Amino acid sequence: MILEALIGFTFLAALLVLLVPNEWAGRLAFALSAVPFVGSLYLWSRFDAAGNALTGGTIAFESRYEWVEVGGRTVSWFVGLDGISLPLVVLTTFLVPLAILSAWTPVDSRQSQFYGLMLFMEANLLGVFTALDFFLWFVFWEAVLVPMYFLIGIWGGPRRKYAAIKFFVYTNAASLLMFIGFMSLTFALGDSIGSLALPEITRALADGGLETWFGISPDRMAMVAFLAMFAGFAVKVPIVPVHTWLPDAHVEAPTPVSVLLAGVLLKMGTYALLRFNFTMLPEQASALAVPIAAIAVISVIYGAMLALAQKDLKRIVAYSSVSSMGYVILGLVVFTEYGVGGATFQMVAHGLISGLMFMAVGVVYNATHTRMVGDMAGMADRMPLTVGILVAGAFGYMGLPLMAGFAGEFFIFVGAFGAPSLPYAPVFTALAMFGIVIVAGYLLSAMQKTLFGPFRLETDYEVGPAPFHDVAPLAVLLAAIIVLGVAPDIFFEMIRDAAMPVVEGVSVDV
Amino acid sequence: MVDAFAYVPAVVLLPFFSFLVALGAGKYLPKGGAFGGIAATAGSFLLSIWIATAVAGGRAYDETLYTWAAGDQFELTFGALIDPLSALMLVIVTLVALLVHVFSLGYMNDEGETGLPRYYAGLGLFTASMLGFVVADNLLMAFMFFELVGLCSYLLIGFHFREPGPPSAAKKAFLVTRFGDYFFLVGVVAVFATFGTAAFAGEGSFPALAEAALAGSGDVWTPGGLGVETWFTVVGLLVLGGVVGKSAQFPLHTWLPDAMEGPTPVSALIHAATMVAAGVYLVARMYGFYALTPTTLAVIAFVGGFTALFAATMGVVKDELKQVLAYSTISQYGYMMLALGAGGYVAAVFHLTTHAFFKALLFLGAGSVIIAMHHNEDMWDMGGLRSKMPVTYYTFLAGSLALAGIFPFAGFWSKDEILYEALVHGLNEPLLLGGYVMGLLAVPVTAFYTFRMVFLTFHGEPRSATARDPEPVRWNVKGPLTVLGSLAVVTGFINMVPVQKVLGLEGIDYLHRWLDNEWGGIEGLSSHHYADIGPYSSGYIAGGEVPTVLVGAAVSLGLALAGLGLAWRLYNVASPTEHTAKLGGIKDVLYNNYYLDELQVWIAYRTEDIAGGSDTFDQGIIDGVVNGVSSVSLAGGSRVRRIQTGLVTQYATMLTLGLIALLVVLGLNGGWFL
Amino acid sequence: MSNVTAAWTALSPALLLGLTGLALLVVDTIRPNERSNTSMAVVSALGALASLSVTVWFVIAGRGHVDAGGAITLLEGAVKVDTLALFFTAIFASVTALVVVAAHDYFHDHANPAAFYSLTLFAATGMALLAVANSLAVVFVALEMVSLPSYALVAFLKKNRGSVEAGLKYFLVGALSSAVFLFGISLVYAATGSLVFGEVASAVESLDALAGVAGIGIVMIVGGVAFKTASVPFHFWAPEAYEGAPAPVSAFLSSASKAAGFVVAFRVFTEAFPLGASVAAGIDWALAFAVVAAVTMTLGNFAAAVQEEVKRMLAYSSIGHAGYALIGLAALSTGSAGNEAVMGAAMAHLLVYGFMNTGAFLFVAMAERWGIGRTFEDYAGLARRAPVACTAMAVFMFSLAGLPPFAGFFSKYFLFMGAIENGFLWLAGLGAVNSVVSLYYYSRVVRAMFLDDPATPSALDAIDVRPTALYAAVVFAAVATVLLLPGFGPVIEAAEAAAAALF
Amino acid sequence: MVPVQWYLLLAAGIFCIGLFGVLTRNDALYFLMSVELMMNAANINFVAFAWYYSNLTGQVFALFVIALAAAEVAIGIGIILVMYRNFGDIDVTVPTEMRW
Repeated sequence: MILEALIGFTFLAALLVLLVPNEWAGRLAFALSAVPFVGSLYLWSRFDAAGNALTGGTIAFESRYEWVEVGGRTVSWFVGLDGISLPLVVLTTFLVPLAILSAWTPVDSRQSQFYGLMLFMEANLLGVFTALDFFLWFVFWEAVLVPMYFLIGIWGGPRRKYAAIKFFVYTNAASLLMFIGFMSLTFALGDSIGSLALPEITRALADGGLETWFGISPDRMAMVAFLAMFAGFAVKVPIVPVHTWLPDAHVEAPTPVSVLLAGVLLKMGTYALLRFNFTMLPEQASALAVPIAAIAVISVIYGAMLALAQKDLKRIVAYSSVSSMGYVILGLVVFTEYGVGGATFQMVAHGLISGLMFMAVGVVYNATHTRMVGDMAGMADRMPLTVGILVAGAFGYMGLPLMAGFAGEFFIFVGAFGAPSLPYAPVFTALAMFGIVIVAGYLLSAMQKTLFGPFRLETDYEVGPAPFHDVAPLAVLLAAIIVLGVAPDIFFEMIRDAAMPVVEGVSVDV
Repeated sequence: MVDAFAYVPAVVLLPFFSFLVALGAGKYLPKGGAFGGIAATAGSFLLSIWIATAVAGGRAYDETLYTWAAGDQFELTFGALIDPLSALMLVIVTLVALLVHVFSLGYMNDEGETGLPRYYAGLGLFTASMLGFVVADNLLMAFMFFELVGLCSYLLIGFHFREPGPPSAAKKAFLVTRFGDYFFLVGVVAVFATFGTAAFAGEGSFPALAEAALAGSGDVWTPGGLGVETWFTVVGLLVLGGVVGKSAQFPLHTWLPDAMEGPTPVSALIHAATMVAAGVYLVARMYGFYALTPTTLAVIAFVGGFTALFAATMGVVKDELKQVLAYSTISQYGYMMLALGAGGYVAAVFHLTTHAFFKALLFLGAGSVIIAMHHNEDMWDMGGLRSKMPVTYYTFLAGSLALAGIFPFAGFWSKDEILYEALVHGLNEPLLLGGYVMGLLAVPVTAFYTFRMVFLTFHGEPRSATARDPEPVRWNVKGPLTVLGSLAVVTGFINMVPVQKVLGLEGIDYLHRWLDNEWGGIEGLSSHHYADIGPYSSGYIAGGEVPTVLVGAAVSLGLALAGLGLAWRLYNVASPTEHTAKLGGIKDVLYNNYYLDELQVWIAYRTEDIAGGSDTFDQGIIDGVVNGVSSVSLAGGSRVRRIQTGLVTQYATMLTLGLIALLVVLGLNGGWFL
Repeated sequence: MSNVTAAWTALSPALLLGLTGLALLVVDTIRPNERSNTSMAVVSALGALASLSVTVWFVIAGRGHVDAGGAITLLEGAVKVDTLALFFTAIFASVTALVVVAAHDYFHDHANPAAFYSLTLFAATGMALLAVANSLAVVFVALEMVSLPSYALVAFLKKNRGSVEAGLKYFLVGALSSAVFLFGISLVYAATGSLVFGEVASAVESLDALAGVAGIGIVMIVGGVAFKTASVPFHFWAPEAYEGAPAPVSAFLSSASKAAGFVVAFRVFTEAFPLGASVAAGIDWALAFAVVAAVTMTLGNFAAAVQEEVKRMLAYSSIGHAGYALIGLAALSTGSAGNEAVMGAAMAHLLVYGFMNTGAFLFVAMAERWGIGRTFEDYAGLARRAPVACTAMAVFMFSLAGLPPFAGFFSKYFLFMGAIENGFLWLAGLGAVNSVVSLYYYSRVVRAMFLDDPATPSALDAIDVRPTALYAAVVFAAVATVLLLPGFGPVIEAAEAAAAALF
Repeated sequence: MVPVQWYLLLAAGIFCIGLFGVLTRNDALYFLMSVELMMNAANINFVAFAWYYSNLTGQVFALFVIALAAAEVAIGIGIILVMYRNFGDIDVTVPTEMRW
């Protein structure tokens, strides 16, 4: 029930915020969004899952009600948490209040709609990370698009409409591809499943429930479905070459939306990859290990090179997200404890760090109304605190030890380097690791140009220290990043617990 | 009695707290939090002494203190490893850090710098990171603090961020070292993948496992069926990448001269005791691993020897005080690398120690001069400061003599031992011998540029108004100088191997015995163990050991004096001139540091070009395809809608045709017309 | 005797609609003044609702359900009341209710709206009859009974050139189509000697030389169905008719009339020409429907993507949705377990479509009532002035595009799911491509209303009235569209039961 | 005794004539008449095969069709009337305001 309460409350909060007058919306939304965070902390404290939810582990806060029966398959409201989803739930509920706080300054019109949509999106994100029935999950998965479309389209930058429609159509097309792939898979399972509950499907697949279906042999079916789903999720992640919607969306989106987009929405893709491709079809995944690892490495290096070429701070961070997601893919495909666990950890870590970066860039933008590297210099002179945190965040992005980013990346590297299941693992890993040099390159030079040196600003605005409610979320995020970096086990322990079954291939108990 | 080792974490944490204090409350504290830093480093210093005595008391310490990530594959942990080496290093680092803090009172506070809290916070974090690195008991922890050291150098080099220079220098320092650290990180990961652990000491430590694997007992993971030996060499070289970066060895040394943009005390800290020392210390720390792979050792030795000579030549033509010192640092660390490569573990640590003191001394002395000269560093504007600032002069002179390796100053002993080791081991190791030769050639050059610096700065006639009337410096400058000056004189006596060998006085090679666990230490981390597993055998010239010692010493001393003499002739005159014209074409090459910076800049630009190209590709091709799909489908749509002509008769026609088409399709499919 | 009356009561939904139609004529003769508009609307709405409630009650009571004694047949088996019929009657009734309520505001200044209400109700009666038809004769009669009032309704605004042109084109294409349809029936009769589905079916089992004749006839019947459902190649009337007709009429035709076409199709092709027998006789009508479905959805969506006028875009989109629903017939395969699923999904889609599409057209009706223009640009910034209505419209658009949390999501994805289950991956894939395109043009409307700024500050001053009834209808449709997502269970189950009864 | 296939051919022929008329004539009234022709072609089938199968269904249905055709014509004439009022012509190719 508690999960229903969490999601339901968030929906109601969204509704309520939609109805209040603009001037209250910001504060009210912040207050309301604190509740889910507290709730998720409570979940954390009561968390009692063991193993992976899909492979017969004990699911925390499980609750299930039949919803629709279609074609001999029951679709049910089926939610629950395991060590992989809980950290992401906490991440979501943690980022949203901060994002809302960071919206107080930039969002100056139609506030109640803005904050309402933010909360509506949060509710759906929670749904995505808690749902354990395919259709329920898919409902939330698609429902996230709607608020995002408005958030980018209404409050975005000059090319917001183009960015919004591009994001909207592109990701929806991907979802449809994934849907067809997954559905064919479930039907090829024939009578071995009676519902669309993910654990059941996973088990059926593990038990070799695939039958020849309209002349498609089981192996072929599994491979086709894997590819379709991989392609579908790849767009969401996004990984090269289906990443081009991301920079546009990021650049046009208002700061708080970018925060959630980079912080949580991208994680939907990697989360789905982990849940579907790598947990349900491990054989296909390891059969395709080399091409996938190649894609991952390309994403890392190519994304970093693109970031190096950018002049817009937000674009830089956007492309570096592509780069970081490449690490996650690499971690997933190697099927080792540190690889998969590190990838999941990296989702959280990158969520926090990229959130911090976008937020900090946003604070600078609020003051200068430009994000172009050439337009400003020596910002450190005028807004020392903000710049200080921005620098710290940048070093976190570069994988500075004792910050969350390093933990995630190191776990992935150390898990990937000696991975038995991936041929040429050391080569791939070493290549991917070179990303840490390029990221240092573009972040440092961007900082040097914009933050340091004598103060200069092309746009004529008075730049002073940022207001408290702008800096506070930055500080909180930074603190969280450092805590996670010093003590990664607070999440990594449960993640490992849930990741091990994936590594061992789907276990067939229960 | 309470266990000294219980306070090992405190050694690291005290400066860290001073960092927090200075960062949080610095602007409310007197002197911008300086006293906090001084107190913290003093505390760490005392604790280090205590710990050292405990080690001298025959004990050692190797504990895992904190589990960072408890995986089943590997456990990633933090721990403290206290053996003679780390104990010694602790003392050095804390002492230098303490003196630098004190000196900063004079250099920063009295000069009315702004942003002092940031400065002292940086110093504190810097010290803490370095200490954490020193006590690290495994490679991962070492890497982490290694990186934090890099961060601190970035922050401190870029301290004057409002000027254009420092930020770019800071960026360069971090980037170049990051490039080295990339290989280091790959090495760390490789070590984990290979051995499943990264511990330095003990039975389960990776050097021990490597030794076992080479001995044929116990198997380790190697990629793609690579031979164990080859793979270990690769791993060793990978880790070496970080060393080359941080210890500013060729070709990653370019960041160090630029790092002079930082405040002088910071330079002292970076060069003497922390960042640059870290690289060499790392090799010494895991020497048990390097000793197993001759190829790596040879590479280390050659790179070291080459760097020693190469950097020294560049130091010859520099005009700024700190620039000369910068290149001397590179050169001196080259010597240490040479020593390590030559199997002279003790010699390297010895030189690390002496160099820490005299290089700190020289930098602080330079700082004092810079105060006096109102932050003008050009030696051609100085001269005749000897009479104006005697304390600075004599301490600086002591440091210079040590640096030049003049008997009996500290530098002489350590450098002599390095060359000796390189010689005796190099006689049947061509690569090593090459390193030795270059090291030897570097001796006179070192002496020359050192004393060129001394004479230009302190001798002759004042060449500028400020030189005529320099600003006086206070106790907080003179104090540290005095301490270090005396150390620069005496440190050499802790390890008078030549004397021992010649006069046969047993037991005065205290450092040897110290590092040989004679008083206490950890099994497997002792110099003789390294000698045992090391690949080298000693050969002697002039028949026998003693002559070799004497010849070697005589040669190096003679060369040093020659260099000094040349400097004396050229520059110890009332109004010296540059004389660089004599160098002819080489001059420009040296002035421009062999154009290596240009090379790196060129590489950076090419990288940016590639990035730009890929951006065009991304926007044009990849995104073009995406947008192309949408425009194509829209075009298709506007074709389709044209069917709807609005003429109802045509509708009827198309309707009929459609129906007929349908009939034909089904008819053929169903075979009605047969 | 009582048995017979009981059987006759099963027709009461249809009868109620018809009686209401007659009652309206009476009311009109009693109060022939312009104020009669309200009373007309009220009466017709009440009649429609009454019929709806009776239908729903029957469904719940399991009248005609397989478990409850099976279908009820009358008139020598020419009429048959079962779950399928009731299910579709529910669609017709609810759409009719929505339309007549909305019409009250739309025709507020029309000289004599009485005719509109009675014609609508008679058309609805025809549809209800169509739903229970169990003989080709009844089918044709009922079909004409739907078509003839529709022609008149489309051309209802006699002084409006658009309306008249639309009516003319609709009529001409309709007349031609019904002639084709009729000839098809005659050929089937020629081949089988009967018009009652059951007997036709048994005759189809044993076609020999006449297979070709029957085949041509069946294809012509497909054509007639295609006309009613506005599918290629009989769709040409649709864009003009929907665009030119008064918006409530467009809503009525594009939702109810289309559904009527589908109910005929479902029944005729499953009961009169069972797939197995037809294919055995070399008449693979499923193939025909597959072709038609593919072409229809593609043409509809791609043409809709490039329209300038919202109403015409909706017209094309409704063609596209006809293509989706046709999957319910196209993706059938002999004896496959998935047949119920896919056809049921198609029915459920038609129900949901009934609400969301009607709502969308009624929103257009509201826009026409306000007198703001018809193009996307004219809708710019509309949300500022009419947030509620625009939110409802956004709901319709996203639901039509198949996005959650709206009912269109489930119906569409279950439809694709059914296609996949029967192995028609290519149809599902094509549907996916099309729904991506549709997402583009549907979101254009949302973009215009919410994202764009009005062309001129005064552009929206036309919005001076708040047509209550229209609002009520639109909002109700929106609420239904949202609530049908959590409440989708009963719908899909009823639909699958209805479909199951056919196989 | 005429074999029934001939009726089939006759009906098909008449149907095609009607279709031809529909496709070639722009005059609304011709259009209507052609449609009537097509419907009557169907009627021929019904009557003929009612006789062939010797059941009355076809004949009865033919009567229904005739009635419905009349109704259709009535509606059609009405629409053509308003068309004439609005467009001043009964050429079906005149109203082309709505297209694409």
